[in-house]
Amino acid sequence: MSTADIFAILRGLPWTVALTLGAFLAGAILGIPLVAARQSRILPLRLAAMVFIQIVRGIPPILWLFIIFFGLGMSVFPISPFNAALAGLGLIAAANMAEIYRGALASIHFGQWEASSALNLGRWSTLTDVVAPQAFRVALPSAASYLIGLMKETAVASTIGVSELAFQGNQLSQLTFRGLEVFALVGMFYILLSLPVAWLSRVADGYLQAKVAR
Amino acid sequence: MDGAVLHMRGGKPTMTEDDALAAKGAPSEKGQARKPLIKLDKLSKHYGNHTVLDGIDLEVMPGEVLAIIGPSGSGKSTLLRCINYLEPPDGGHVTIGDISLNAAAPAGRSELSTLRRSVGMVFQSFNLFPHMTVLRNVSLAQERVLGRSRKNADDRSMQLLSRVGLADKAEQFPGRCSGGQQQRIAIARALALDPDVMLFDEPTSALDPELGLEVLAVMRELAETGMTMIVVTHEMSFAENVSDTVMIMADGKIIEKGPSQDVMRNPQQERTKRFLRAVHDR
Amino acid sequence: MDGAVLHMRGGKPTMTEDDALAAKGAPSEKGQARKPLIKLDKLSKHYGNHTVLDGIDLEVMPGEVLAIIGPSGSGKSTLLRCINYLEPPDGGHVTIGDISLNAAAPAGRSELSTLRRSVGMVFQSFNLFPHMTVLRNVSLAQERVLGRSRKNADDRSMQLLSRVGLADKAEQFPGRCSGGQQQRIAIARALALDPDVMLFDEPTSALDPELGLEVLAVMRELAETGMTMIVVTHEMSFAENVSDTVMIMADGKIIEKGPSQDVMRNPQQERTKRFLRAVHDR
Amino acid sequence: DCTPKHTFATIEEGTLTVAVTTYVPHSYLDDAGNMKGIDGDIAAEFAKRECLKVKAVAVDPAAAIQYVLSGQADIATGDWYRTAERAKVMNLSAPLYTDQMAIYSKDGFANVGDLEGKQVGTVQGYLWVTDLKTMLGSKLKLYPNSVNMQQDLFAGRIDVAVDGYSTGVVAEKSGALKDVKVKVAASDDRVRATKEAAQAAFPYSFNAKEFGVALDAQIEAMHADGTIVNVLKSYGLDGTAAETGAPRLVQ
Amino acid sequence: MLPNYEELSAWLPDLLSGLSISLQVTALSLLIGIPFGLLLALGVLAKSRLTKALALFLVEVGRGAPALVLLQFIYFGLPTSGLTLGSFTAAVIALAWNTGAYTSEIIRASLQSIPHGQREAAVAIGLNRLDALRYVLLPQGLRVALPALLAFSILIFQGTSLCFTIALPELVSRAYEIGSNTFRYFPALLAAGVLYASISIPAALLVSHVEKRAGSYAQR
Ligand SMILES: Nc1ncnc2c1ncn2[C@@H]1O[C@H](COP(=O)(O)OP(=O)(O)OP(=O)(O)O)[C@@H](O)[C@H]1O
Ligand SMILES: Nc1ncnc2c1ncn2[C@@H]1O[C@H](COP(=O)(O)OP(=O)(O)OP(=O)(O)O)[C@@H](O)[C@H]1O
Ligand SMILES: [Mg+2]
Ligand SMILES: [Mg+2]
Repeated sequence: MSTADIFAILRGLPWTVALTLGAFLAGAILGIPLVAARQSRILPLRLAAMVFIQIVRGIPPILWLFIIFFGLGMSVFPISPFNAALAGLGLIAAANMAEIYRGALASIHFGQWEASSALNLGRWSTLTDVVAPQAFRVALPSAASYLIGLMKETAVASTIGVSELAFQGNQLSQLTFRGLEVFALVGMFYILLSLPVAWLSRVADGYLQAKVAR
Repeated sequence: MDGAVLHMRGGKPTMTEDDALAAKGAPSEKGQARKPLIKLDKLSKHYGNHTVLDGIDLEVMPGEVLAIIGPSGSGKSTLLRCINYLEPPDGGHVTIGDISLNAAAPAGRSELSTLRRSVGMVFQSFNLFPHMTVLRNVSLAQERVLGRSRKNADDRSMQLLSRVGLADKAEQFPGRCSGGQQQRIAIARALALDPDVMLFDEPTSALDPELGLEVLAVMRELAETGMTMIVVTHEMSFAENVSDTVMIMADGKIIEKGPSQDVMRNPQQERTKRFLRAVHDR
Repeated sequence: MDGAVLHMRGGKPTMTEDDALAAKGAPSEKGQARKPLIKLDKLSKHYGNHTVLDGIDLEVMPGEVLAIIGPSGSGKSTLLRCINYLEPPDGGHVTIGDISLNAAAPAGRSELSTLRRSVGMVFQSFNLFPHMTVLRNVSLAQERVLGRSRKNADDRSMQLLSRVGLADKAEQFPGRCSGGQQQRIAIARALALDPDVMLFDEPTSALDPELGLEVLAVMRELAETGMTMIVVTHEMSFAENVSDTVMIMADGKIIEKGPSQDVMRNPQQERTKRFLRAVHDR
Repeated sequence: DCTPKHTFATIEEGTLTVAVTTYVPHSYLDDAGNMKGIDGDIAAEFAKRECLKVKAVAVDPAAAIQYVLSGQADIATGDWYRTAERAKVMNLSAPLYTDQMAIYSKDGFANVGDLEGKQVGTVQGYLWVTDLKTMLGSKLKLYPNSVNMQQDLFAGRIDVAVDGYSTGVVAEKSGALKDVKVKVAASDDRVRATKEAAQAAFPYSFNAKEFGVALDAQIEAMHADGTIVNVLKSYGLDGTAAETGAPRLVQ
Repeated sequence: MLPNYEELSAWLPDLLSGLSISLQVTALSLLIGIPFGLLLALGVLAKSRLTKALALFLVEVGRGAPALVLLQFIYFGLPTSGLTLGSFTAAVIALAWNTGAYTSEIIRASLQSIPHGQREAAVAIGLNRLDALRYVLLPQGLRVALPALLAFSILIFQGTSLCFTIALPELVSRAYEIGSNTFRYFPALLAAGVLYASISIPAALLVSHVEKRAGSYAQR
């Protein structure tokens, strides 16, 4: 394994990072209205959200990328492979984040909602001041785990032409006829990327836990 | 007790002149001409086919302190929660000051908001916001509901915290405060909105005797400033000595109601006698 | 009270002959020759540099009922939890019957298990297992700890549940039972292991007066069968009338201890007087 | 300065868009993102002769075909064989070169008969896969690419491997095959691919008629002027593969 | 874009046999991986420094490394150390490790969400640690962990597509094979996607039903 090989693989790094962060961000934001719909009192809306979440999660990511890139890209508006991957993975992340949020919301004691109503805080304030900060703490470990999972999921983007880490690894492996060493190196990069996320979430979790604990 | 009614409301005259006048009279002499601050008509509430509140009629005068006692499951908490529409009732009317809500019609946002603004509630389990400091707990609703500036809200909060003896805990998180302290923070938080009425749900039963005493002292003081209060409690001394009126509930109905001393010392109903005996036997 | 000690233990004679003999004497006359069932020597416990238990010496005779009272944070719960090693103490000795544990040395698995088998505990917050029926709650430990067959365990559980008046709730989930019922289930669960001692941590303070009375009745009955009991409580009538001995704690120390009537009516220490005043003022 | 010999439209004007699969030595991108490999060099030469710039995207085989089908690329590279089945879905250009079936083994096997009773591996997508499956049944393992298969050959999980001859030659030259020998499979009735070598082509869209005419014409020209032989030689092959014979579709 | 009827009937046998392999790998990976996750969760919560460090290592590598890399490592890497595994076994080991690492975090969070009093009560009635876990903590934790475990099981199910790199012909690889023969990649993948969905959506509905049932005791 030469430094040249390492640099070859490193070229994929920015794409992996950009795709992961972009899709996670999109998912984290879109997950909010989605979970709101999922918990809505309006039955059709709730059902629609549920069906949407199940279908998005039920179909493998590679198919979503094909549908978005080749389906939409051909008939509706041209879209670059990167943007198609971002859209597809963002969609899947939204469905999964909505479920993570749902779990976190369920863990908030109903007394908190009641106290907010009794204090006449509006819905918005109840959500942003009272519920979201507490749900955030509960969702953190799952969300961090999911972020790490998503990072590896971005490898599917290479099928439609985004030259991220896995693509570079695959390319190098084919060109040099070496499998294991190359993939070990690629794996190292993924682990190195995941460690700060894992560490940050553990530290933040510990800190937030200590703050509210006795 | 006279004239002090407005003191609690930070100078905001939310009551009609009638009410203010009425508050000057002794709360327990119910004059015909005086208008009650709270009026419930045939209030009822069901869960499935279980009737929890069964046509409750109730009037509370401005400045009156009403104690509600009764066995577990009799609907005391549900009654409090229906008064501020935390739990919308199924039938009847709730009137507080100028706002009147009919349970049959869905309540509008703005009416609900006006109603809740005039009602402060203190929960048995405190329900403080664990992720905010004590000060932010008290200031939050002032900023969001009354639109006060952060500085004004914090000033008022500090004033209230000092009043309940907790100025030094302002920057602490609620989780690190003792039960008695948490309950007093909850009182300060409810007072911060300058409500016309305060509802208390078993404010001391989770506390040890000394802590309970602290909270009772704060409530007694509050009663003395003329605050209208409805208190669900098992503290017999509070019912007997602080409240003006005592009401006994069982199975979703009011079974007895009257001036505190009368009801506590000389109950008329068999069920009341039985309950009070249990209380005294402990 | 005589002779009834063994009645509780389902015929399993776990006590030494001395103990059994001793139990026949009135528990409050401490004879020199009798051996205490529980003995704590210089028991201490710290959290960080906060001393919660500060060298507690205590002896409890077989059949004795000891009430512990004291302000919040004085270490009452911690003391109970150190007795059955839920919280391992930092210093001193715990002796129960034939087992003696030294806090300085780590406790062995089997010693701990024997210790906990002879001590039943009833928590303030019940801590029933919500996912099991009432019957399973009571049977579980009999099967897993005593190795009884399911049928034997269930038979014994039904017997205990009948005793606390809850035979009809056997197949219910605990979450659907009222507070007083839950507390009685917790008592049945602790009794199911035929313990030598029962520890109660504020068994009635979360209950309404009528439910509290139910639980107190069960405890009184238990005391009458000769069960050795340590009860943390704020129920003055229990301390005065049911318990043999009352012990007042403050700041991790025993500040006063003696026959119930003496301590309750005629306390010697200033701190005790202050605390009892608070209790009576409520 | 440059005048194209034919008039035709491409997806992006003045540019040849190519969906490149990674398949050494036929098709890959180099570090600078330039299209390389046998197919790549031929496609680049075509672009040069028709005054087109080249835009190459590296993609998965599934996506490469979809790229062309959905009109996001003009052609796909990667040793695509001309088969009747594929011709139902896309146009296939004039043959570029033939690719022979080769047997990789330590023992230097060259006959299909030698495969019997052994654990055999091959790579997905080749013409011989179906025939070998019928012949070997569960003794045949299918891999997504040559590298994975070669690793299993070294690990001893398979005794013999079947792959394209050109791939084997290049891998052998790079030293990746160690003591494994690559032999062209001798003709055998049971595996049709041994009797007539497959012709590699560029798939392009049914809609691009004029484009196809130009492509075919240029490929023929490259055969005639020896360009293709030179390309093959530059990748270490002997150049005989350039003699494709008449275009045909394998059934 | 859509596969027609003849195509579907021609492809279906192949796709179904791929689906059956995917299902087998998934089922075994979950069966081994989830208990392994529990073990790792207990390891991370353990007091012993060594146990904790080892568990943390297995968790962070297991969830940080792509399943593909674990797969390659176990399948191609271990033979150099003399251990040669079949592709099915290798796939199950790799995915079970992956599963264990993820689920350990889910399980840890769910165990920590159980009120402390439950553990104390279990100890106080004399249950040993294993019994406390088995009868008291796990049944309650499961209710909390179920949605997250399901989400993860779906990921593993779809992730079995990676197994093709080690010559395990699962569902996606079958679709690719069909695609490469016919150039009908997209329709073949679509058919495979529908097969995936036809397993994971009913599974999700089933789990949410179980979730409600398991939580019935919590409703008054
Ligand atoms: N959300 C609900 N769904 C169904 N039944 C309910 C619900 N909330 C309360 N109840 C039932 O309504 C009845 C009255 O409950 P409520 O809490 O008002 O009693 P309470 O008088 O406050 O009792 P306590 O002294 O125990 O607090 C009880 O029987 C209770 O089980
Ligand atoms: N795990 C812990 N960590 C740190 N401090 C603790 C812990 N548990 C208890 N304490 C502290 O130990 C002291 C004694 O607690 P304990 O629960 O024994 O009091 P108590 O007498 O039972 O009070 P109460 O009547 O409120 O139940 C308190 O100051 C408490 O804050
Ligand atoms: Mg209540
Ligand atoms: Mg305590």
